[in-house]
Amino acid sequence: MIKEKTDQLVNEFSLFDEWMDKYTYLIELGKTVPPIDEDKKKEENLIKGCQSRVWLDATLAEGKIHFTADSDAIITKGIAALLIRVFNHETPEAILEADLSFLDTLGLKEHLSPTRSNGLLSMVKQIKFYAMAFQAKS
Amino acid sequence: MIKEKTDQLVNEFSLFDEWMDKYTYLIELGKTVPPIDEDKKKEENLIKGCQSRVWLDATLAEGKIHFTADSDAIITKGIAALLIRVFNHETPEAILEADLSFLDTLGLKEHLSPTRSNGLLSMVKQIKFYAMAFQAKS
Amino acid sequence: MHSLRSQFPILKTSVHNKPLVYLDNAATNQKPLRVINAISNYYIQQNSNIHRGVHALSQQATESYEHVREQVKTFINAKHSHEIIFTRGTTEAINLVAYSFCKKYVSSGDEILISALEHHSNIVPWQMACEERGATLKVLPMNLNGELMTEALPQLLSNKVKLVAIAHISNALGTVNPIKKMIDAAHHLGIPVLIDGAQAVAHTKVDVQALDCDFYCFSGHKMYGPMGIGVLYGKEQWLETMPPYQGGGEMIDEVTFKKTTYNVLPFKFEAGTPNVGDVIGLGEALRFISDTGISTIAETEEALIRYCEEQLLAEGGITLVGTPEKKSGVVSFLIDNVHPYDAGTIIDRFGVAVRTGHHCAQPVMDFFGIPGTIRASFAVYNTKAEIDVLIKAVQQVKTMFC
Amino acid sequence: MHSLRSQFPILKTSVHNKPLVYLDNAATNQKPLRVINAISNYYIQQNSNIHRGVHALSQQATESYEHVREQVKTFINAKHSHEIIFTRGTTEAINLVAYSFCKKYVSSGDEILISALEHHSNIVPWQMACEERGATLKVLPMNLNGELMTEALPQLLSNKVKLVAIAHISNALGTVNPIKKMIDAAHHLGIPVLIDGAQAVAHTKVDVQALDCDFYCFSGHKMYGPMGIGVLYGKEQWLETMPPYQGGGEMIDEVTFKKTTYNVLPFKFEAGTPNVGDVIGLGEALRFISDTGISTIAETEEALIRYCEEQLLAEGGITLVGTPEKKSGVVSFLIDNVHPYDAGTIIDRFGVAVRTGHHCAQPVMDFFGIPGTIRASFAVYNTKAEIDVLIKAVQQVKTMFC
Ligand SMILES: Cc1ncc(COP(=O)(O)O)c(C=O)c1O
Ligand SMILES: Cc1ncc(COP(=O)(O)O)c(C=O)c1O
Repeated sequence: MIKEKTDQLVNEFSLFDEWMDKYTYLIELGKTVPPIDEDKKKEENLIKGCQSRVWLDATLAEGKIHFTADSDAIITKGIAALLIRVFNHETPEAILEADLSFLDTLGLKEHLSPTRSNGLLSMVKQIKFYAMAFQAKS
Repeated sequence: MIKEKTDQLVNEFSLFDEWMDKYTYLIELGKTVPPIDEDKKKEENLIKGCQSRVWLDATLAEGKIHFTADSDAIITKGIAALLIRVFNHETPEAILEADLSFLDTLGLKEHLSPTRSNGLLSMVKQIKFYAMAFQAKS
Repeated sequence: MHSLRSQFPILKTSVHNKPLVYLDNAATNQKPLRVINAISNYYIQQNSNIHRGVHALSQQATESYEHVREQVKTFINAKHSHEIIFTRGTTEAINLVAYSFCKKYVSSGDEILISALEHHSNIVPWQMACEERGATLKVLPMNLNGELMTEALPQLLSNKVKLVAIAHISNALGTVNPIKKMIDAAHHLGIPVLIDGAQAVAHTKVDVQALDCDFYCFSGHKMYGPMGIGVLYGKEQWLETMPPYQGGGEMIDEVTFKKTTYNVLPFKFEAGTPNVGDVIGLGEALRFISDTGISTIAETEEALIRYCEEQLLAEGGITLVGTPEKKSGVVSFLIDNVHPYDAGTIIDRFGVAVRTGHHCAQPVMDFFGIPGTIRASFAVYNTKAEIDVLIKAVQQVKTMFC
Repeated sequence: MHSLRSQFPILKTSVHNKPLVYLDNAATNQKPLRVINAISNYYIQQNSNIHRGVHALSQQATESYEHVREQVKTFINAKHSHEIIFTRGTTEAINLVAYSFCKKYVSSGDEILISALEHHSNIVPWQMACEERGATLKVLPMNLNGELMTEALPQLLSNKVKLVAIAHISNALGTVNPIKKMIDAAHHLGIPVLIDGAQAVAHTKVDVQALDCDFYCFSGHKMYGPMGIGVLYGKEQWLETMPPYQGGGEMIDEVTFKKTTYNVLPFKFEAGTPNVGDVIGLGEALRFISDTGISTIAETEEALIRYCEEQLLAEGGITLVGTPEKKSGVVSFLIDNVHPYDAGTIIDRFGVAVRTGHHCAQPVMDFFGIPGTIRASFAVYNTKAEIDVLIKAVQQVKTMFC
């Protein structure tokens, strides 16, 4: 399931040869991210980036994790959206086992600046962390 | 009087074209310096150089200043001797008025290392300082 | 102009396949080849540890090093060369004073006065010193133009205040502060003043005797010189009476396990092997500035700032952050409704280096209620054509985000 | 060997019309061209302020800088790269610990233990910290060979001792101290140990995890790298709990006038614009050492020391100062009845750079009752032929003074 979604993402990204298209895509994606409840914008949900802030919240329902996110910067939000598209509505196990090589294939790391890709990695870490926490609880 | 002595010194030095001869001369000169009394080797008479210590003492007798000196390093002592040769048994006035251009003409500053020539200048300063002090007293 | 630019090899490089447009000069500016070569030549011809060596190399290196101290003295018109202390940079210079001056002169209940537009390097050392000594940090406020409200000085200055520490020019807003007026006001009550000159020395003539400031701090890397070197100027009377900061080689007179006596100025404050290579680089940078002429630099940059502001405002949808009457070096702005981080990401793709974020001046951002700004900052080698590229990039940002 | 020497441009220069014979490597050693070029190239291609910039140049410079931190971590086998703090040099690294560690862990009545053969940089900071905190400085004595009397450790180590600070290798005598044994002894009582590694890193393999030392300090300029940069290694547990040293840019998390929170390691201890250029130079120096091989370096230098001592002793009228069993890097000696300053003055005229004086270790000189020594110190590029020139110079000194 995750594999399918990442394959599709890799496909979509391969259509862009311009950096600008990739950013435009991320910006559009950023607008689609499931908005986070204001009261979830709390310290524990905050991932501090270099220059922007991301809040990432997760809830478990029927064995699957549902993510919401927000950021003050839209490209950052787009990156969050991209990850949510991949990991949303998946079981903790699936998320923990997920193959992350798509991040490399997407060429995101090269195309994003290092600070951006640090931010990306922090978000992935946080997603895995949620999955672990929910798995432990169940 | 001082002028004569410095002229002679300049003359003598011009005979050496080798740095080694100049140092040998200073070493020989070092051996001729009027030895200082042990009890004059006190803090007030100490000129701290970079790596060696010089004691320079002065007494006034019959209107003229008599210098004695010592150093733990022999070249330093030679430099002190050279200055004493010039300024010994002179009146405070003569010392204060003395033309110091012989120091440049001797080529000592170029031939001595900068630390050495700093030491030389400190000694000259000290000699002038004694002259001033004795002049003030009289 | 062309030949001036050609002295800076990095300006010929490309970024993202676009010619580099370097507008991040307030962070650090670029080095002319002569500065780079001066450092190389030092290592190729003279490299040696200094001050205590009798061998020729050591003596030459010592002379070169001490010669730069003379140059700095002349450059800022200090009275004595032993009032020039080499540090790693502005930050270290301020920390040195915050430690040593405060240790001697600040105690519980005293106050230190800074301003609302300071760089973190002129805030945090004082917070730390105040905490250590039980003193209180006071802040001179600014107005919405980003100008200090000097009219509040009389209330803030009292005999509790032991030191005033103020930026000459704000790195976040470009505000040129009326430091002479402030120094005079403080001196009227006998209070010494430290000036953070990091953003000033490369842009305007500084005369510490005319200013009569007690301390003046700056960094080599913001004035066409290398990183890793900076200057603390301090009046002899203060430096003489302040206790040493770091202990070690160079700064001692005599060491025994019982008692250590300290060296004379300036060495008392220069512990450890000095950074001779970068000091020599700094010396060459001073020569570059003199050769170029500080007034030429100032005029060139003023024209660039004016042009940049005009072009930005003509664009529309732009808010300038910091609109003081006297401004130098930087243009801080926001593209309405766009996060500076987003904007910076796109502008970068045009080969344009601007800085986005809080510029190490978070209280300034908090004051304006913004997460940061986009900051274009200028050096003498920048051109209007480069600003045109920036404007193109800004247009692209607006297309993409608005 | 020849091709190794040819990498060092300064070794081809002349002094007093004689080829330079550089035997002052313990003061600072010479830099291979690749190190000099690495610095130049940085300024020509990458120069930028780091860490907070979104533009490409800043990101490249940040990567280069942080890459060197990784290199240093590997070089000394630290556990984490955030245990590597860049400082100006050994002196600053020790001062940082003397301030921050002692502020947290040392109070009135406590003791700090150093040894009788320390460099001033590993004495004075502790004297200052002890004075500040009301603690006492204790000294582990040495014997007439210049070896530490580790048998006295059990008496000196007690629960009053809060830190032990010892040189890995003495710069004045060349003594290699049994630091592993001393670290174990101190740890047995739970006492942390700082090692002053200024004279070690360029001569012997250092593995901080194998040593299990708590802090390890060294300077770039004594290991084929540039001046102005050095390293403090500290175990995470200490660095985490120690308060910051200098305040300013880089080392903060959030600043408000009310409250400032500090950045994570290693940034907490790196206030102000880092010396990126020289860090990159240091990285290249580490590569030079790896490429040359630390064991090749050690063997080459050991052979030189042995040869130098043999030749000196064969000369007669020479006293070696420091005759420990394990020696590295330096030969300290006296020409009988000749002041070292006099000797140095003549030796210099042969183009030979040796250091004379107390070598910033006055207590060592006091212990031996001498005003100083003549010190020849070696690097991997030195040759026996160079030692022969030194010996000729020594013969001349004897002719002139004895
Ligand atoms: C043993 C030792 N410790 C400390 C230092 C101080 O190093 P630096 O001057 O590079 O700070 C030196 C070098 O002079 C040294 O040899
Ligand atoms: C106004 C101001 N003060 C202090 C600093 C700190 O200078 P440095 O980082 O060179 O120590 C800067 C530069 O970042 C600055 O702009």
